Amino acid sequence: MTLQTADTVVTEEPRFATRMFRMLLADKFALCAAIFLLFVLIIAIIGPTWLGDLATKQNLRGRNAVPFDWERGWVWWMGADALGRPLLARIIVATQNTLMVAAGAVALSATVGTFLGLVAGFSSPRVNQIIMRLADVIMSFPSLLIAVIVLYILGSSILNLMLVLAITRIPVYLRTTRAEVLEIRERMFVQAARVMGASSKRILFRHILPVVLPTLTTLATLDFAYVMLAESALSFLGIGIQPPEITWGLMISQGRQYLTNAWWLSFWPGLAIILTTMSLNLLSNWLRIALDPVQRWRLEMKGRKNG
Amino acid sequence: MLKFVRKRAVASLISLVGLLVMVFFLSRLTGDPAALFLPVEASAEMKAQFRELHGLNDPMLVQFGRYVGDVVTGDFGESLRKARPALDVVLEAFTWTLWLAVITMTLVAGAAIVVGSLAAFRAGGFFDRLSSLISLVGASVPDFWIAIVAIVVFSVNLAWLPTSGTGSLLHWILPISVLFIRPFGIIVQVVRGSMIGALSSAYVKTARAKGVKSGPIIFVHALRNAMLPVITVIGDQAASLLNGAVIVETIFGFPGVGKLMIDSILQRDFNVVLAAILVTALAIFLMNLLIDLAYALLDPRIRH
Amino acid sequence: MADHLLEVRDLSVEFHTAVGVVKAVRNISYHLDRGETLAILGESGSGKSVSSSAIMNLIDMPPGRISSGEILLDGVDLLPMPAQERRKVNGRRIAMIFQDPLSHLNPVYTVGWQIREALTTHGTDAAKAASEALRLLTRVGIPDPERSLDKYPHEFSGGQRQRVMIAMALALRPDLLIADEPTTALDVTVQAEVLALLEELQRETGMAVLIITHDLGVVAEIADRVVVMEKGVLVEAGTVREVYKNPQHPYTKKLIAAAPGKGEMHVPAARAEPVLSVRDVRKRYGSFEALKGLSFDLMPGETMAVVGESGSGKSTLARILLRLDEPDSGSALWKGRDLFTMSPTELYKLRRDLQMVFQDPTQSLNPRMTVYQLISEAWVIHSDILPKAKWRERVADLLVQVGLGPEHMGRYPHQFSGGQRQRIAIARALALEPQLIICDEAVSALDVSVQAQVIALLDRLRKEMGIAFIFIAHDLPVVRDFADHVMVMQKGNIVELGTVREVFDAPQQDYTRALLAAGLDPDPDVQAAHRAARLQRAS
Amino acid sequence: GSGPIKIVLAEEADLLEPCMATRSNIGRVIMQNVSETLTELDVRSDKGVMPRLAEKWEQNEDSSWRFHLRKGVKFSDGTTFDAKDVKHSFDRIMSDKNTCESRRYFGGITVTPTVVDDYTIDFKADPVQPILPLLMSLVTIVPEETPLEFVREPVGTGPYKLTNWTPGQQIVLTSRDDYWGAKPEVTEATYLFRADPSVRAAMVQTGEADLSPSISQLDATNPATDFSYLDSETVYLRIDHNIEPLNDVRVRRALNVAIDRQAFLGTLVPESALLATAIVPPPTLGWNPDVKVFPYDPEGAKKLLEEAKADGVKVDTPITIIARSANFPNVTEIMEAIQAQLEEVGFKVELKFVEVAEHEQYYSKPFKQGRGPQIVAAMHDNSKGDPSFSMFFKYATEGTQSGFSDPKVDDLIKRASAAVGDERAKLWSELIAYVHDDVVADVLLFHMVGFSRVSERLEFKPTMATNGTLQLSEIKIK
Ligand SMILES: Nc1ncnc2c1ncn2[C@@H]1O[C@H](COP(=O)(O)OP(=O)(O)OP(=O)(O)O)[C@@H](O)[C@H]1O
Ligand SMILES: Nc1ncnc2c1ncn2[C@@H]1O[C@H](COP(=O)(O)OP(=O)(O)OP(=O)(O)O)[C@@H](O)[C@H]1O
Ligand SMILES: [Mg+2]
Ligand SMILES: [Mg+2]
Repeated sequence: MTLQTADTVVTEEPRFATRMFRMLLADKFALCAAIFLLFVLIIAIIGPTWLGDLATKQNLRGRNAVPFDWERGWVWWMGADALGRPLLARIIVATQNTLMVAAGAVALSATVGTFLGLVAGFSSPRVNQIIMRLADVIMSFPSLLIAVIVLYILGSSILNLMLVLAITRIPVYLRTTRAEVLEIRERMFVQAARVMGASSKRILFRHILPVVLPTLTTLATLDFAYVMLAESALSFLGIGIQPPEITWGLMISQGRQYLTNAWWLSFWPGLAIILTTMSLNLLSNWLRIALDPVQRWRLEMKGRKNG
Repeated sequence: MLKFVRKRAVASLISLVGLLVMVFFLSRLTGDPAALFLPVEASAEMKAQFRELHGLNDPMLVQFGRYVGDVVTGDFGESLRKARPALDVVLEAFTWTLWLAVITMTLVAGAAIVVGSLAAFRAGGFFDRLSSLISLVGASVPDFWIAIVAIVVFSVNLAWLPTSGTGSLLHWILPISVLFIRPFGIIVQVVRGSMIGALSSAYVKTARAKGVKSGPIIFVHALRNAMLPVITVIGDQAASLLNGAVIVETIFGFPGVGKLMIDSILQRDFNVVLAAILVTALAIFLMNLLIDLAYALLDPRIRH
Repeated sequence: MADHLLEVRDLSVEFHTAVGVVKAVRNISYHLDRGETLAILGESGSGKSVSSSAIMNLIDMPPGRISSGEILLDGVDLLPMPAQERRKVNGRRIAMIFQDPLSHLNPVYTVGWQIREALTTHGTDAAKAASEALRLLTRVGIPDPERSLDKYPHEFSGGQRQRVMIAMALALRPDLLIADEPTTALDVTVQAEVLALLEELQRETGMAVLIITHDLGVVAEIADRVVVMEKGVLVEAGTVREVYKNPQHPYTKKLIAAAPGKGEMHVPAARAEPVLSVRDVRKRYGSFEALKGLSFDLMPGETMAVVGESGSGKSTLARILLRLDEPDSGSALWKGRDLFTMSPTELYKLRRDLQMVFQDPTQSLNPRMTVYQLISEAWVIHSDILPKAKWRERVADLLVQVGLGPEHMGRYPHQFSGGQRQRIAIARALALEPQLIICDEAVSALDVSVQAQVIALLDRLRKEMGIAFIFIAHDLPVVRDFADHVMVMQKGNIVELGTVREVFDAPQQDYTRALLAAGLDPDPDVQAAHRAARLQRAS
Repeated sequence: GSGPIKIVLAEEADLLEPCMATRSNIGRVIMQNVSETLTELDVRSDKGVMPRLAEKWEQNEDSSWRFHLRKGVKFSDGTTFDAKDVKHSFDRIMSDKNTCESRRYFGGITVTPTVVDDYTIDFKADPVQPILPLLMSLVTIVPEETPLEFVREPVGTGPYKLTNWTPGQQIVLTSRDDYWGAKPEVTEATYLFRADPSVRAAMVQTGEADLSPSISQLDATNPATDFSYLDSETVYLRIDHNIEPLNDVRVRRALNVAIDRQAFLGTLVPESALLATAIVPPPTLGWNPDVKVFPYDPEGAKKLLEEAKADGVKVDTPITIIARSANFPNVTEIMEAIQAQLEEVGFKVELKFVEVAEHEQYYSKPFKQGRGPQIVAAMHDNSKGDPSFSMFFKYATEGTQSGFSDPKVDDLIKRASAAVGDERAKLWSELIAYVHDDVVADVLLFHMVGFSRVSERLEFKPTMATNGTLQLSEIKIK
């Protein structure tokens, strides 16, 4: 029995970052998504200073110019809007505001909602009852009414808009988290942690949260789209972001009336939203697998095969 | 169980009252309905008289007291715009919304659960990729696109369906289809995610060892375990439908509560706003109660 | 060779992990005939579960991969068979009892439903399935079977769940039963009943049994032949008697030598001030009384073994002492202070001193944490125990002590065998250097050699550090070797409480006597004699 | 031919109260269809005020007006129409038990109706009202029995009666057999409501409706069915003269010449819209053809600004333009373009879009204290044929939307309102020129046009009045 020495072919475990990177390489869709998002992020940072002037330069004669006119400069490839401003440039400039509102609102609502959900699921019935009824209240408060009230009283600004959208999205995270906590806290490993003397905080954040997180990330990525579109609806009603500020949502709402005549006005910003959502979602699906030790082989195997 | 429901009812009542109080005061901070009801040329006396007539001149607390008094006797006041009981206006609209929401959510839940589960079963496979693509596009497309394009295609060009309105059963097809898309996209993704975890559990192995077919393994064994986040999200989506599907109502001329609420808010028709919130909140509270009961029903471990 | 019911040829299974390929099973071959019982003995983690899962086509592929071999059932290779046909084989022709019943039962369906499903899947009509399910539950000795049908897995004790699994596997009277540690959580009397049931079925239907166990007694009781595995390799095969009497391979020799129950029994020191003093603890679940007023004392450095009927409330007692469940009444004084009235902050300090190894290791390890994280978590929580720089070293140390290696540090729980997980759980409990460890069947999934090693470790800790143990076990020989006092429980009551010697040598109660009598002996000859006597008594 | 038709409107009538018929969403359904008035303004040709329920009228010695009523007219509830009904209708509008909108046309005037006999009624106005017959075209007549509170089932003398009203869905008017006048071709009209303009257009296209008085310019692509018409709405920028630098006339003039109005036509504003020189559209009495649109002159604007600056006017102060979202088609784009044009010549301009309630607060008095220089973009509707419905509110010192105070303007308005005939027209013309050229009160932009889609089976041409009145009897069926 010469084989008795080692039962595994052990290679040194690579560092976390390297491993994640390798797993990212293994999933081509996620890789494209990550690259796209990185690209969007860069655009968001440099967009306004780079193309700010071009995006606001009006030219009524060139209004609603058709897309795919390769003769003109690249900013015109997507056509022009009702004031003859190049759509591509506008999309690029709008990225910053859009991401700020969407990421801000999603991050805020997800954080607050998740936190409250964890607390509600894990604490006394009284606290639970209070938090949950609060969630009911928010949930049945039509978001538009919140918007009108907050923006009327506090004035319309990117920050307030973000706040409004964040408030309305809290209940989903809250309720999802709580429902999951109710089940997960009954699991044995949570009890094992309690036996070790882990504080509630530790149990919630170290043991329960990682199990809930994938679902929440999925929700959050989809909420990104929701928030961008909701913002568009608010703009349309005159209580969201208003020109000359631009966001993708506002561009969509401005292009709305041209849908049957000049489809590109709302199509491109819509596509930007779709692509961003899709990339985020692909990435979150990848993350769900990459962070789950039981599922991780899917990525690790592929990496090996490909490499 | 009964005790649970009773406790819940009391707590809900308290929060409902809180909600109404909040809306009552907050909405009154958003401006004067007289200016909106009357044309801009109306004289100051006319506006004053309008306010007098509708009791808007009294201090806020007096107005509130009066409102509470009326509500206790079941009177939710008159609509400023429509000169008829606010509750009637709301209930009329809410019936439509309720139907729309119930039918849509039933279809959505059914379809999304099936599609999401199948996608999770062969995660990374062709069906998974395809359904993910469709659901994600669905979840992030502006709904008025779909609505207008659907009208152009199915009503104007193909002449299969009426453009809008409420007469026959055919009238429901387009609005429901448009409403279907976004929740479908979202729920598919949630189902998929949750199911991937459930399908890799040990009890699924047991089922396979028993020789159970893939169908029941997915839809009986794994699904029920994966349902907690799914019904939560279904609830969330249903709530936003119950609060009114503004775009669809506006475009398809569906007399639902969503447009009513927006119009009333923009017109500061407070009584209608309050009644509408009361009715939709009740529906949403009730739905959340059902969802919480469903949690316990689905998972015996969280029954207390 | 088509006349064998099952033939495994040259089977190899490997797993892909982040740190490389784990070759779990390497080129093993064995066969099994109708009506025969083959026991797979072997080190924990040697590939027993994996190889039998391969027969059922239950290995996750990928990350698992069957890299060579074939599995013939009645001469037909199961491996290339399309899924459609596999399903007809699974459950009907081959059934399996899993090692880890809690995670293998669907938490959201009643056990009755799950048993019925096994039947209806293969064409039994609903009414028949219902009556059959009731019959099966009765057969495996679940108390109050009618009501139990409507209970959920979490409402059962560990042993009861295992019996549910057994009932489910036997439902369709398969040709081949794969039983992976079917009796780890069963007290000896129930174990005897279950084994008898298997035998009876074997007689009736000619069922072949592939039993995976580390309990030499069980092997001696029912197996015809044995194969021994070590580190994924099949190292020895033969009839039970041959292997026991004349082991060839050094590992087998070590295994047989390690069989417990032969050492000196402890003589507990004179009783002094107890660390833990339990008085009249009661607990009910609905109308069911799980604990009916228990009282006992525990001295520092002392081991109190809790044995008794499956479902008698042993785990419940453990959970209550740790405040994982609230008792209905009673008190438990820990160093003079009542555990049951402590506030969360007081409890937190106390947690350090009181540790537990859970009955169900899979579920008690967070699936998202590596072994290193699992063990070092103790020091994260109680930061004064060990400086961070030393964690790695200490984890490695603990792993070696429980018979694992430092190379396992980066792996996740699902990548281990049942016994290995149990050892991780033990290592975790030890990390805190507590004063009392409650072990709920802590060594039941370990093969005897590792078991001996772990027991020795615990014993050393007891002596050196004065750790007291509440040792819940059904394996009497282990209890005999390790315990100072023995507490025998039945139906929520303590029926007997005394020193090991008192209980083992002069049992007072009928139940205790029955328990002792039902114990199995690793020696096939001795066991054969027991058996003959028993049969005689019965007839 | 004759038969039923369907009309799709943008906005539902939330109330079918006759005394609210001057509100366009209500008036479009019931005005002259269900509820009639004593007089009627002719908008198709140039005949001015025409008889309807009054056969003729004259001014008495004491300058009160006497109306001779039509005989043999019946309300849809069967009661007979007489002078008491007229008096009641008028009293009802003036009552403080309700908030009838038509009352606003009588602001600052005391009118006393006196029944002379069953078919004769006198109206005495203080101050004297030369246009009282025109004002009577705004007073809908209800039966004497009508309560003072708002009613939901209008009863009138018109050719149609309300037969079905399902709120949110439809309103059905059916023609009356006992109508006093000629029987209209449309026997039944079903009103539907769709907020989305492209849906309205599609509905006429698919035959789900026969007429949509307002569709989007972009959808108006089929010359056979789609018509544009001057819809009496005037878009303008109201300037708040009270705050520097807008208190300087050079700055206001610079604003006016900095905007290239012509460039909007055919782009953001329909080709057929008119450039405005007055707050009222051309057919209105006294509309002044001599007033010329400000030329587009960015250089001139710059020069004006420099001059002002040289005199110490703080022309650099940022000016806020407040507009209402969705107020009229392309409002955001138009405002953005205006902003760009103004900035081109050196103004600092901020844009602020608000919803309707907030807009109202900026538009009407009292203005907020401590505000900066503000310009409110607004749209004003006057299809009544006389500027008095506009001038006082927009330009008089006391006017609720007036951004300035000028004694000459006040005087002209007062005199014009009291004058009759050519004198009246002359005075209005003078006022219009003065406000435009000398005061430079505001930035007048466009008289807007609307687009309607009319099924080919109908014969109907919308007019300026279509916004507020859609007379079914004018619709012919081919
Ligand atoms: N998914 C996996 N990934 C990596 N290694 C695995 C995986 N599953 C099992 N193994 C390894 O395969 C080996 C065999 O495991 P198996 O479960 O068959 O052991 P066993 O003989 O049943 O032991 P025990 O008696 O403790 O249950 C173990 O060393 C285990 O670590
Ligand atoms: N949550 C629960 N709800 C209802 N009954 C329960 C619950 N938990 C345990 N029981 C019942 O309490 C009894 C004692 O269970 P416990 O787990 O303490 O048994 P045990 O002595 O540990 O048995 P084993 O040796 O089989 O693990 C069992 O009959 C079980 O059915
Ligand atoms: Mg095993
Ligand atoms: Mg137990």
